[in-house]
Amino acid sequence: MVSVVFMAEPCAGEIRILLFAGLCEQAGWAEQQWPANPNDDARLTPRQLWLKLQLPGDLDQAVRVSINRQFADADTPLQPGDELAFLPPISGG
Amino acid sequence: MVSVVFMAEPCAGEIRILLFAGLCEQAGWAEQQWPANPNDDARLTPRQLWLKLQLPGDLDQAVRVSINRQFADADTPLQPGDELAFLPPISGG
Amino acid sequence: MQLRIDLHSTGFEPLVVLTRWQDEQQHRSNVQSAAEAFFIGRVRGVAADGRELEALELEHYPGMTELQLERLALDCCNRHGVISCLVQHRIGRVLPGEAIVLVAIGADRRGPAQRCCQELLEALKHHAPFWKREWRADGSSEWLSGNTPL
Amino acid sequence: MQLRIDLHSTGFEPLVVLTRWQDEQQHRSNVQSAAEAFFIGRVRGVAADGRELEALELEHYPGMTELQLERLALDCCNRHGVISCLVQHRIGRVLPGEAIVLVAIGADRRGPAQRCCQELLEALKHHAPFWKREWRADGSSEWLSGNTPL
Repeated sequence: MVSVVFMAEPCAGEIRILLFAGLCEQAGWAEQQWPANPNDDARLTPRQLWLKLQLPGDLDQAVRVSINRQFADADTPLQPGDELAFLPPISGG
Repeated sequence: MVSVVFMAEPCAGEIRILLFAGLCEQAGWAEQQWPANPNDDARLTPRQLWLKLQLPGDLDQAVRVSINRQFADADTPLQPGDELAFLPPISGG
Repeated sequence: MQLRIDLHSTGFEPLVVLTRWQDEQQHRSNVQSAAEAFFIGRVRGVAADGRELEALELEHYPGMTELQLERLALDCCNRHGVISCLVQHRIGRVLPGEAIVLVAIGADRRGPAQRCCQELLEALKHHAPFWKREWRADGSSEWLSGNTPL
Repeated sequence: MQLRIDLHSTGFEPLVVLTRWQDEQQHRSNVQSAAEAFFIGRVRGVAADGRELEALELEHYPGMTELQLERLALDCCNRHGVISCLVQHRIGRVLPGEAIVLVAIGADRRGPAQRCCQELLEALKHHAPFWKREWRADGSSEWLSGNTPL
């Protein structure tokens, strides 16, 4: 099942970062790859990446974090291959 | 507008009494006319008619009264030409 | 406010009636409500005592039932400030699976639409003169003395 | 429990989808739910600031939105013990009057059907990754930062 593993981790050493809607527009980009060292003892968190990427506004104010398509805490340590997304306020239905 | 008055009071000197569903079945009749004297000082109430007609069970327990197709109190004095109904518990929808 | 109430002595298809109603609404006002809440109630195949149900008989009080449905609907719709209200109710002999009641509310917001639909359904279950009699497979029957639990 | 969730990138007719869904349900189980509660939400012709609305753009998070809708629906349906659940949601550019969302719940009782329909709608309005952008007649646009009031 090598193909399945490959599908789930398209960029084994990287973290994929996604922005949506107003946040994407403000930041000026929708997607980035961030290099992640699997042997790194101090793993990056979404909060640290938010600051490193100089994303606009206050993360705690209105933005929600998802890791691998599940809502997650902004202080969860990220793994290489993770898909991280910053989600501005939802307005569905 | 004589025709309208006539339609609304088909039996000017009488009170029309209707029973429904289980109550009709228990009493053995669905409709009766009760003579009402328009000059009678002490007018009949639904409660008095319930007793005079020997209707089954306790009026206050579960039966609702309507006069001229509006829910009404069992002690409301009746007028000649009124349509009185005793309604067993409703189970619509 | 658009209000329509019908009693059906034979089967009706809720979604067919609803489609026609929505088309009429759109034709009349050229705008469809932003929020619509519906409820359809159907006859269960099982009687209150757990036995198989052959049919449900729905008796009403001709004249009063129509008036009372209209009073209940107007009161509920005015209270919630909704745009449209459709009530369809069966009378007579209704078979398992057949629709007994349809309530459809159109409003500008989901809150009023949903609350009005829910409250009007409760109102007509408790205050509209309808009486249900269960007919069982063995030919026996019984008048129900209350509503199905909420 | 029968669950079906679809995202539509072009217009859908709620009552047509609903009719097909009910036919499938009846075909599968030969029994229709005794209680069905529905909600349809449509695009208003007016933007949040009162100006005329040209269109609403609905962005989603492909992959997560579907998963999240399924999680929310399963959680809500299990909590209320309902029989069937249909969720249809638009994505992309939606015009005034067009349907954005349809939620249809089938249950054995009216209480669970109505409560589940209501709660699932709130859940997906607040916890499913959809973002609305209003396009106005003058070509300007704005991302909405919240839901329409209840």
